[in-house]
Amino acid sequence: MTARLVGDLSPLPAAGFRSHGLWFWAAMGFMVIEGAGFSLACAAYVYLMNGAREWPLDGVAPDLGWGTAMAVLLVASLVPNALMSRASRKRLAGPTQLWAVVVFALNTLALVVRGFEFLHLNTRWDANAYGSIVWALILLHTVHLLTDFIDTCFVTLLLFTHPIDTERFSDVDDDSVYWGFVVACWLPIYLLIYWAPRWAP
Amino acid sequence: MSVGWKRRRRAALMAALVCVAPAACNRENRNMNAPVPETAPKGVQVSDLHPGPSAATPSDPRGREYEGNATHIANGQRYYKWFNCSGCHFNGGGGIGPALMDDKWRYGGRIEQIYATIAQGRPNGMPSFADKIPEQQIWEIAAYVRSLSGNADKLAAPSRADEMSSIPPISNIDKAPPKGDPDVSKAGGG
Amino acid sequence: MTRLRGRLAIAAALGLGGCRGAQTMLDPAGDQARDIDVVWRAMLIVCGGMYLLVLGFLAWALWRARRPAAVGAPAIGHTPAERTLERSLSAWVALIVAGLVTLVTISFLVDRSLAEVGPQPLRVKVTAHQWWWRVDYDGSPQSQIVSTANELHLPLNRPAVVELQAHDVIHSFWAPNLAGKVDLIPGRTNYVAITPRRLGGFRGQCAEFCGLEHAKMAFDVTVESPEAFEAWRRSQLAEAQSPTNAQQVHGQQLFQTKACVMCHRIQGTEAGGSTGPDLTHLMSRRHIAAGALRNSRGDLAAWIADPQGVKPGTTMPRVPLTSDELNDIVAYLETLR
Amino acid sequence: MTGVAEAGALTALDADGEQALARTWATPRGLWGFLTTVDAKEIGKRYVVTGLAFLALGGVLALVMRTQLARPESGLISPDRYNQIFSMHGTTMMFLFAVPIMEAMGLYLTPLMVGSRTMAFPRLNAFSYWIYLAGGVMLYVAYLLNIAPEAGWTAYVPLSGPEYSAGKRTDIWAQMVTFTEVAGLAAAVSMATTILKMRAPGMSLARLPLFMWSMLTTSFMVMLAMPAVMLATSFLISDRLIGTHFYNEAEGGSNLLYQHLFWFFGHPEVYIIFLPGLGMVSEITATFCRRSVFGYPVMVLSLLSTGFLGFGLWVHHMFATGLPHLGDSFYTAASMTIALPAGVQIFCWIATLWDGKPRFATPLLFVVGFVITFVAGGLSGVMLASVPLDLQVHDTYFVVAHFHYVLIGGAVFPLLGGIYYWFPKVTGRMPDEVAGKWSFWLIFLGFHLAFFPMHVLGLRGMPRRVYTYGADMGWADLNLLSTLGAYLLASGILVYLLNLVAAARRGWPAGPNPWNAGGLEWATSSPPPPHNFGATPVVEGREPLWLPGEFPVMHGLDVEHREVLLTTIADGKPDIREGSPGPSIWPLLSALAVSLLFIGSIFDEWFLVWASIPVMLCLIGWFWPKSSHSKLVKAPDDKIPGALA
Repeated sequence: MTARLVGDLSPLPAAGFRSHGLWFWAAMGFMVIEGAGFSLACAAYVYLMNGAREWPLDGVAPDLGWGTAMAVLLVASLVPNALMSRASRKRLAGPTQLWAVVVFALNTLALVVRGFEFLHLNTRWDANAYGSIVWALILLHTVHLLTDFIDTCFVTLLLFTHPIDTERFSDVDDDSVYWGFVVACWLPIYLLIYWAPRWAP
Repeated sequence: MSVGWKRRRRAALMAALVCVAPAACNRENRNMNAPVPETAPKGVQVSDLHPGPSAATPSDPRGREYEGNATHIANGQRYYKWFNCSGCHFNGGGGIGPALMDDKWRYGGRIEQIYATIAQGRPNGMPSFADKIPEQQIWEIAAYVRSLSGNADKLAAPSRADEMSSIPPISNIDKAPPKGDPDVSKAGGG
Repeated sequence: MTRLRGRLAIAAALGLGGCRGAQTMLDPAGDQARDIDVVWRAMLIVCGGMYLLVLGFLAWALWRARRPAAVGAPAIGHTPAERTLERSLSAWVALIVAGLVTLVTISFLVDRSLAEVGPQPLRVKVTAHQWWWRVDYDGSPQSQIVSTANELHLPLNRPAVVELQAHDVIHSFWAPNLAGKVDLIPGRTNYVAITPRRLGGFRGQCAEFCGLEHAKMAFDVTVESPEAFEAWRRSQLAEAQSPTNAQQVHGQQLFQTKACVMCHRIQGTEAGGSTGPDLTHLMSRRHIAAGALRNSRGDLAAWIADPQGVKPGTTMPRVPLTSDELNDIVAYLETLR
Repeated sequence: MTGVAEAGALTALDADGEQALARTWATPRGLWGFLTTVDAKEIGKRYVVTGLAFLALGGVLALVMRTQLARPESGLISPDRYNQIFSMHGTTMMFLFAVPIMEAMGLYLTPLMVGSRTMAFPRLNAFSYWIYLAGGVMLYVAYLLNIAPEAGWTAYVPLSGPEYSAGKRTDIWAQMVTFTEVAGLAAAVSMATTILKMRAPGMSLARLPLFMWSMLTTSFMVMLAMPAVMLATSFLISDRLIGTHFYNEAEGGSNLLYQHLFWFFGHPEVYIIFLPGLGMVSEITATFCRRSVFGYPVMVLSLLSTGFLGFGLWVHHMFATGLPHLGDSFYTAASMTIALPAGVQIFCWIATLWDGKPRFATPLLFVVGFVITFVAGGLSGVMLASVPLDLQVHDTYFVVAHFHYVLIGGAVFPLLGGIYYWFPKVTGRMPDEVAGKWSFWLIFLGFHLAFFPMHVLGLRGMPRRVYTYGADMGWADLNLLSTLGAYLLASGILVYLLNLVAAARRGWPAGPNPWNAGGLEWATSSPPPPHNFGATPVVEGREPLWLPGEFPVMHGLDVEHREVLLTTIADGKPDIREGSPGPSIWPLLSALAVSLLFIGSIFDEWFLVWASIPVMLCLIGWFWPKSSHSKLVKAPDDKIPGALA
């Protein structure tokens, strides 16, 4: 068998946004993994809650204040996040830099709020099973908050220090998708940690 | 890879193994074959009121072995419950009997002295278990008591038991050096 | 098909069919085990049949390979035989679905019948410890409770419900001749229903890995007539007879001054420890050390002298005894009928 | 070793084009090249060889167990030693051999079979191998230091909890599971992306080879199942080290929570192990029967439904825990339903054999051995799915026989056939056929002699994981027979490995396509050049090399810079050309940093905080952006797919 030429690939572009590039698929892969991890951790929370006589076990639910502040902050941050994504997909350097800095600022604020949240959980991880699973859930989310903090910081920094080309815009866009995931993960955990003890029979 | 490099790497690996080995292998070994019958530690001083100078308690090498072995401490935890030490000492915080997690030891806090206290009994309610608990188990209970105040090998101590937890995880208790160890230089107990 | 014949020969040689034994599901002696045996035979027939079908189709395909290998381009698209293969594939799927539905139905029906318990069942409580079984028979007034170890006495034809709890790790209570296994899990209470239909002695063993001596954690089940069961129960309620000759008295003193008293209980004496098995009627049991040794004077002496030698890692310590102390204690223990 | 493509490779460019590409994609020489390579073939070979090494280690442990069980009351090894050995055997075979080697075969073959120059995330594959190696080395160093796991490869709580498992043994096990899961997840993400995004032009999903379908399904199962065991072991290790109460019944925890989390991973894990095996059987059967596998759409449907159903039946491992039986019978039905796709696939393979012109080389012998063994294992699985019957045979040697039939029969037989089948492509030399047949017969008969008697032992009441048994139990003869079979099986594996080692040096040189197979991987030279395909192959059917007429190719990818073609997911239309990262030391450094974090956290939990700083630094080094690829290759920058402007 001999080979015959049927086409030329050189006119193809060298970068693409979202599902056209490879980085997006790495982010999707890790979202599937972390999504599975989150949902199983939430399932474990519900499993322990159903098995317990009364929930929370030592009777004191976490204060609503900081948790709700975190939820509001994260949902609010979706707006600049979407604007950053649109700007980067329109490949406009100025707006992208602006919104990236805003998202990074909100991300930092979220970490600070999370610090206060830890102080108002009203339970220790080695107090009982309730304390353990609450700390497990909130630590899981904090790890993802931290990784996205570093990712956003890294991406925002590069917007100012390096020439901006399509790959940088696509990186910013992928980071906005991952930030959306981190926000989406917080909502069920927020309901479980802060509202389940109050609603539980 | 040149032969020199390979030999150096293998030497480094062996060195790493050798230095890690002794620490790990004591903590983990379980002498499954019939243990040689244990004996009590000798010459244990539990009070420093004695005429004239005398040596402090000789440290018995088996003490280090029991304090550093995870299986012995785990067995000590089990026997602490089985022989109802928790009846008076509760889970280590003390109650009818004195607390075992702090650093005040009226009759000495070293493992040999705790062994002597368990075996001989003490006034005000501590029964003597000399014949009632075989020597090896007294060593193990003493090792567990040492771990309650963070003085046993932290890596060997279990974090908790499968029961209501009334004390913080003992694998995390920071070391409380035993005060009141009746050595010669000091008069009077802790 | 040499392979096929070889494997059938092995199966026949090993006596796949029913065979006598004290601890096997192939010789059911209770309602539950007999029900499960129905499922086992149904499975054997259906799955065996499907397996022979697969092997037959495979053998036919391999036999067809002997015809001359036509040289030519490998077949890609539809070959002439594609239509027949598609039809036989749908027939095969129908056959599998039919087989599975039958098996699911049989399994579901038998499972429901297992859940039923006969009227006024005998209540027994079994607590699993690391590497022995504590068995308690209910009694109306407190003093009527019979406490024994590593053995279960059941009256013939009377349903019994065994309440299963674990003291330390997960174990599994399994007497295959009588019923399926059920785990004993700390923090949960499980139940197994047993209705013995045949007299005799059976053996059960722990079936969930539970540590060093998981292999030597067995128990005996003795199925006897209701009258014999009542006689046994009354004898178990009686307190230990007091020792008669001097050696036995010295043995009792040794028992109560040495470490034995800390863990074991002998009703009617000072010994009241509850962490070890109850020894009030030790000699009435067929085995000692959870089935590790037969209950004879020599085995008893060997077990007391060096328990770690018989079951390395067991929680019974080596109590240092001189040889005549050992003989006195064994002599005393032999009075505990 | 990276010979330039000889004549006859269909996708070779002209001579200097091939040389330029080989230079662009080459791996640096010497140790530095060894440590920094991102060539999927190098990493794949290394992964498979390490997997086979762990197979040998696990096998030796199994022989020690069988020798101990050959005679009743034998004092060969103490119960503590036996518990360590059977835990190490299970852990090694499941976590260090079966899953990694199946993903390793995928790593090597995926780029070749989908027609791409390399994997989607080359550095992630390198990181996956280093983390896997670190986990394996840690486990065996711990074994030498007497800190091997001792609570079985399932390590049920409370036996593995802080009170009943003293010392660091179970912590080492828990951490080793985290190592191998991270490695498995990294490889799965890379493989799924490669199969979805980097297929040759024209290779629509309907033309994807069956082995690629099974690797795609396996990758998604890995991504959804492995987080469960990472949670279970992380909860366990935090219970053991910092005194949390996930599994402490007295403080509201639950022992069954561990079993649910573990088996939610455990059952998909066994499908993750033998689905790639089913893919290999399809490839071997098609080639050696001179006919594409019968019923391609039905086969793909079966693979996907096996993958999906695999998540719905984990409770059949827990029938004896006293859960309500009505719920259990749902899992009986679900567990039995999975026999349907397996039965359909078996039919299609035998139909291919029946309708094709089978040529009984060693790989096809392994396929026939697979059918005979796997179907028996699948049917004993149907027996186990029934709640009442499972109450009798659960945790007995009947279950040991079942899972060895489906794992050795279902995964190791196809693996041994697959390694033999692709060996000429990997090394360029043919393995010896006579030695191949000898190894097959030794393995097949040894396996059945070793594991068939275990069915009867289980029915006769012999529980699992016992270090010895009484002489009067009537199990002695069958155990002796089983031990003889185990030694025969071991000798077969030895002959197999020796045959490959000898053939790697002195085998007959094999051309690009020694078996006249139809897959894309046979369009390159043997061994393939570093860049796999000079010209980009175009696919117009399921078995590209079996199509009549000339072999269609495309040119146009850059030769001076590393570049890969990305195509659309559904129909494989060329989409964009993306740069591919070159050799880099960062994966190794990141693996070392992560290993420091994992191992350190066993001995001091503050390692989790402080060791995460080197990990972060290594990841920043890893993701530091390189110059823009579109500037390098001067690609058009106006019509960017996915852009809004």
